[in-house]
Amino acid sequence: MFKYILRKLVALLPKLLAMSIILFFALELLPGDALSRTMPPDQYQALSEAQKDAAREALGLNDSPVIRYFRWLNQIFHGDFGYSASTGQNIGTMLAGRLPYTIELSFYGLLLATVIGLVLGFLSAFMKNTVVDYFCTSISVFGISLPEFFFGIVFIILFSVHLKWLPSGGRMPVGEHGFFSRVPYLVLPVMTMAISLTAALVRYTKNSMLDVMGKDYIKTARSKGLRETTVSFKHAFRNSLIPTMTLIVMRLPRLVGGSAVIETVFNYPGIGNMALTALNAGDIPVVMITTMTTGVMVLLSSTLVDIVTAMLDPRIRLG
Amino acid sequence: MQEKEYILRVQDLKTDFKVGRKTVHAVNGVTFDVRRGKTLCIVGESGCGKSVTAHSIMQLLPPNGMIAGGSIDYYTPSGACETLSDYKRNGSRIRAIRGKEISMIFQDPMSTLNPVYTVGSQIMEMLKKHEKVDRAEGKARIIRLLGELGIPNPEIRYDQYPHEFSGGMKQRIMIAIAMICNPTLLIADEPTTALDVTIQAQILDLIRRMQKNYGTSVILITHNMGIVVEVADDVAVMYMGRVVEFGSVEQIFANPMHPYTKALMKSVPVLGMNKDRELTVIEGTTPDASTVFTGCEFAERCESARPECFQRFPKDTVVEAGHRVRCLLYEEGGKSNG
Amino acid sequence: MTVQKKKTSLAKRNWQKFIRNRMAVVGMIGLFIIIAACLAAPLLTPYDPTFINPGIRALSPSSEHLLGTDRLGRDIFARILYGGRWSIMIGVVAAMGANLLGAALGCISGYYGGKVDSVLVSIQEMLSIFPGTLINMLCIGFMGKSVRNLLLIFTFTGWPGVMRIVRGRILSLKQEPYVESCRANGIGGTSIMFHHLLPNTLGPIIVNSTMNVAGYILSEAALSYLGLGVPDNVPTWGNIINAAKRLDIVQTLPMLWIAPAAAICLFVLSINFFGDGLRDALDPSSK
Amino acid sequence: MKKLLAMLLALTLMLGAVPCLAEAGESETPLKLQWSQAIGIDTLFESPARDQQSLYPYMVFDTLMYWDGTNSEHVPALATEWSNNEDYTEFTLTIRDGVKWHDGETLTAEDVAFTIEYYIANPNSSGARRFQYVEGYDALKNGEAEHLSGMSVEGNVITLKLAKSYPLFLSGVYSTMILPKHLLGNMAWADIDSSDFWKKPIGCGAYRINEVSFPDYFTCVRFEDYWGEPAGIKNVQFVSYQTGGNEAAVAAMINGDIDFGTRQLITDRSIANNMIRQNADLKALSVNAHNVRCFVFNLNQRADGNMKPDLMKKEVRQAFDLLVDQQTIASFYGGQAIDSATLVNPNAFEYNTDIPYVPKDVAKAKQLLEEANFDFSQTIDIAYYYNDQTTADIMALLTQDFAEAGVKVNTYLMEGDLATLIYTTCNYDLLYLAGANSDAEQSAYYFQCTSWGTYTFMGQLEERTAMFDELMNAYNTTADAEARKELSWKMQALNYENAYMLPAYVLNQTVMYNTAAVEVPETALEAGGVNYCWSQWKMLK
Repeated sequence: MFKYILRKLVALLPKLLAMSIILFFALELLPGDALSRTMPPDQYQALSEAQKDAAREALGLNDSPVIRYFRWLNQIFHGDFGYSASTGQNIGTMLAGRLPYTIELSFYGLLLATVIGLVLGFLSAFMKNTVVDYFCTSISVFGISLPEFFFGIVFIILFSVHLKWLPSGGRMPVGEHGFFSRVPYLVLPVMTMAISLTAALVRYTKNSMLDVMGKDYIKTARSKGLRETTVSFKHAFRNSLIPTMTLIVMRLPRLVGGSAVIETVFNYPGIGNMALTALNAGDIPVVMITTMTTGVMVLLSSTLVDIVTAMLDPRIRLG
Repeated sequence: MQEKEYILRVQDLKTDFKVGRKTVHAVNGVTFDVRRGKTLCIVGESGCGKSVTAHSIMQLLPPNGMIAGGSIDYYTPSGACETLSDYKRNGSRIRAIRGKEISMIFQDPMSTLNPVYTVGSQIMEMLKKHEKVDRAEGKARIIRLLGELGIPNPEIRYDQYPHEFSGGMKQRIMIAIAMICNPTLLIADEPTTALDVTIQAQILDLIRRMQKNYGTSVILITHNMGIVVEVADDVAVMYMGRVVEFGSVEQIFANPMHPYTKALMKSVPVLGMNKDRELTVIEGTTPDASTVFTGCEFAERCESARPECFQRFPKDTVVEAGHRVRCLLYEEGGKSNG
Repeated sequence: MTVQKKKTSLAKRNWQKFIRNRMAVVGMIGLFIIIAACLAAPLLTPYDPTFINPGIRALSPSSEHLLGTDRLGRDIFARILYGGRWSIMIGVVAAMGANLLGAALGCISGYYGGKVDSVLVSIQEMLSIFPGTLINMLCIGFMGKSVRNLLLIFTFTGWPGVMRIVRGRILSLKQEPYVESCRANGIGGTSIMFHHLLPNTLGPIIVNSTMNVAGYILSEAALSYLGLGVPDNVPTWGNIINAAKRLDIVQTLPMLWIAPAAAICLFVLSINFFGDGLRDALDPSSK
Repeated sequence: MKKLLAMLLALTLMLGAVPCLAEAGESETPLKLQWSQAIGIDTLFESPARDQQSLYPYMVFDTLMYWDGTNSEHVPALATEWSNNEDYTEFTLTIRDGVKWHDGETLTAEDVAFTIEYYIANPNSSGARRFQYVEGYDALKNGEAEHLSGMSVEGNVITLKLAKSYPLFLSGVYSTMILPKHLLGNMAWADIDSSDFWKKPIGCGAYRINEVSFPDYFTCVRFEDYWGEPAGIKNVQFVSYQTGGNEAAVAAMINGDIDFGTRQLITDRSIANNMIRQNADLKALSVNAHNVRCFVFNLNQRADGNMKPDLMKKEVRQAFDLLVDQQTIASFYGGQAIDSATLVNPNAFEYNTDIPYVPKDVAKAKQLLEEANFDFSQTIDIAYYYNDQTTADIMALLTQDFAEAGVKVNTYLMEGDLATLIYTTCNYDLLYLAGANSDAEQSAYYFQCTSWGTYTFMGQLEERTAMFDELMNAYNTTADAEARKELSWKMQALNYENAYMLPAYVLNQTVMYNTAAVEVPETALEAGGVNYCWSQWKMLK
């Protein structure tokens, strides 16, 4: 297992490297002076041409792109992502206030979608052609038929305005950063985020379960005299999870991308929203870096899901 | 007396499958007995209903299949009679029998083992289900059995996953699963079909040895007459969902009566067969399972078919003690059974 | 001649398989009705979807205005029908664009292999790492809001999925003996690729395209919500529902969002059922 | 399976542990407010020189004077006395003694002088123009001088010399929020807005900022050393509803999670009505305001050279006036907008009641256009810069109404650097323009468009300059209200005749508060201006 994880992590490196190269040269190719992205814009404006030249020399902006790339990479590792063109803030600082929360949102969204999707999918297959099955199937078709923001607004009206159970937006109550005080603020965005993935998972898990239920080893399990629940859960369900995991990996970008919409609906400061705000402000460095960050997020989380898959399937782990 | 002699009696078993809106009679009135401690071979071409018969006994039919008639009686060692055909599919009564009393080996060892669990845990599951043993004791027992089944390094193999095993080894594991609880009846559904020829012999040998060591009765399903002659005590020849001939191995091989059995014997090389005997092919193809017949199912391909054969169904005819045949040719000669 | 005959019989068998699937047929009929209604909009409603009539604002449904009117006095029913034309057009054209591009690239990648393949595959991998919503957002942000840009962007960002499918199929088909024999008979690469391999991947491409149509309609709605969809004066379903996103409108004028939401929902449902049916019918392994 | 579950559980807990420990609860019920600011990404507070939209500057900083809307007069705040010479070219302000900054330092006249220079010299400042007549303004703004030559400080008295007579000077200057020189004085003007000071700004207002947790919230507490009457509420919480739509904030207000909603939240009266329907404790106040929306002809230049000579004809412009359906446009705001015949608020003193309201009349417009030989094949470009739904609706209406008369119209949303697009590029024929006037400058729109020089798109039109300059000068140099009104009437009439700017509507503001949670000085708020009277606010729970 350890070996497998290590292999997976090593395989990440070239991808991350490629992404960083794309980002670096995309930023390089942006119109304007590269120097302006290394310092707050007002500081930059205050410099005379001679000072700018000196600063370029001092910062090594006249060096070859390769050297600059590695220097830039080193800065990134130290949390220095350059400066926003619209607010003059350090992008690293801006990310620090938002990225963990988007990760949190996406992670719980993924977790909720996975749990509910798998459970409903399992029930739907286990109780095929019963009311339960039809209920689960209807949920799943409904979930993929409407845009996410729409669910968000409906949730606000339902759970926040009418039932007054949950806050309508924001990330935390004033003065309390603790996890448990943040939970109520997470519920609605997480639910909204999970909907479309849940719907997809219910369908997929059901099909996968039905497929697995026809496999020979299910017959073997039954021939052992095991209970039907044991057969379904221990033998069929775990096997049906493996293709489902692939689906999750493929849907991850969509989940993370959905954060832009969901964070907007719920006024949840996160990076999807940051990208949107920066885009409206024409702040290209921020836009690029946030987009890259989501890419890295997706990459890391797919690796995580791959590892989970490997835990489920010895053939992958040992193969 | 019967209860002591027989372990399983199948009477006029009918199993139907629903395919779309049509119903297919996959097994259409099958009758045979399995003698205690003996091996019954069910032979026939693929699609003749032998697997369905085996699955019917275990109540392991797929959701669209169901037992439509007849009875399956199983006699436990204590002499009690369990009518398996009446039990609810996956119900607690049939589950108490499965694995413990009757266990089964399937055709394709590549897909019969769950890929995500170690083989040890899959055998352990069976053992734990039916016997109260602690883990260490169970493990020791399993490892002993694995060794007995000719698996090298059973201690290491115990913790390995199915994909780390070859086909033959996997089938040994299946046998281990089937045998770990010392069942009284083992159903082997074409256990060697998917294996290399050399492995086939080893596996058959194992089954035979297990039967000898543990006194298990065996139903062996095969399409290979060569296997039949080697392992069988009794033989049931099936064609289109019916048993066309039933008898002891000597009776069948010395005196095959049904034209299909005869053709079957000619088409397969049998060990020790005369070199000058020619292999022949049964002409025509097996009809579609949903075909509706008005007479003998084999008549179309039968060399000795008479016009009458196409018009009415033949009846089971007992030609000598323990030897039945279902063919119009013998109906007048023997006494009718139906 | 025989090939021709076999083809039709295969199509016939697939058709029968499709017809047997009740949900698929419901989906197909639903699709047909929606598309026909949108195309026949002028026959079904006398109103102009963009005509602002301040005298009849925010009316409830009546016999005159089947679904009522919106805040500018436009007939909602007319807007839904005409908006459907845009939405479906965007979905279909974008899906076609993305799938054609993906299929072509997949073919090239799978057939030629080697460097071409590894370059295309790494581009594909890179592109599919990034969240589609964000990439679409960025592109619209830089290129500006217009239907043409939206279609271009959907095409540009949508191809990796199809490419992966087609490439996989081509790779396995390449092993088939008949490709060998084609090559032995001196048939050129392009010809083999487009005449012998591509038709065999049509099934998955068609299924993927139908599903994509639904996806693009939803994506368009999401982008509209972020203010980065099509221009405001184009009445797509996404834009119609987006104009009703304000809390007070959602609560007091429900028809403004129920109608477009129902339209999107029905269309996406229909196309999903239809696509599922197609997949089952075209998948040779299913019965 | 167990391993898997354990791993997931561990991950959940790990993520849960990310944030820090909770702080001790507040002792008194705080006032809960919504907070968002104009610039996008909130890592810093915005300087009041840029933003006076949200409530925080009014709490944390203090102004030179307050505007008493009820009595229509300035009242002393940081400036205790003010005076001017006879011809309104020199103003003196006496700064209050003993005012403390939140960090304990004492406020001096130097701070005020520094702030005025900062407002002028900071390139991002939107409040510079109020000082434009002060001598040396241009030199400081362009970076040619370090200080404002027309300003002198003597003890606690500041003297400002104007280059020309301007009686309304103080109406522009009074709301300047004073910043601490001792914390900002050592920086370059351009650096100030992004300096660390704005992570937790220090002012001399009734509240000081206590805890800042961007981008989620910040809290304020009553400043006990405040020079004036202490604030009535001890604790204030600002919750950020910065990102995205207003729906979550509106829902929060309905739920009582926000006690007071500013006009940023209540953009439309129908939003307020819907909120009150669901929470009867909420109350909407109509705030007197002078937000004018109008359509301005570009008669000067377009960067793409695609000028429309037809627009130079008075008749064409009048025809367009007939096509703008003000009544319908105003009705889009659910009662918040008032359709006005001129660019002055109909409720205002200077409003010219003689000017007839111009209803939509397509036939007459068409006739006028034909008489003027209008080229119907050209497309008139209308630019706008608000991206809300109502603006989109207005543009749709406009397109339709113009099309009825056969005029082809292309409306487009300007995005990017608006200042350049509006004032320099000018690629439009009509601009949908918005602006706010103060109470004292009721006719500011005419004033702005002739004198600022920024509105180059019409400022250089000779015909117009000749018409307005004299009147505008007279208006600016007259202190007598009645006389000013007369001048304003003339200008309104002139604009009506020549149709240079087509009035669309005047937008009032709505604020809301939760009557169950807080007591607010309603009259003061409704009167408008910038006097929030914090001492009169009280929490009810």
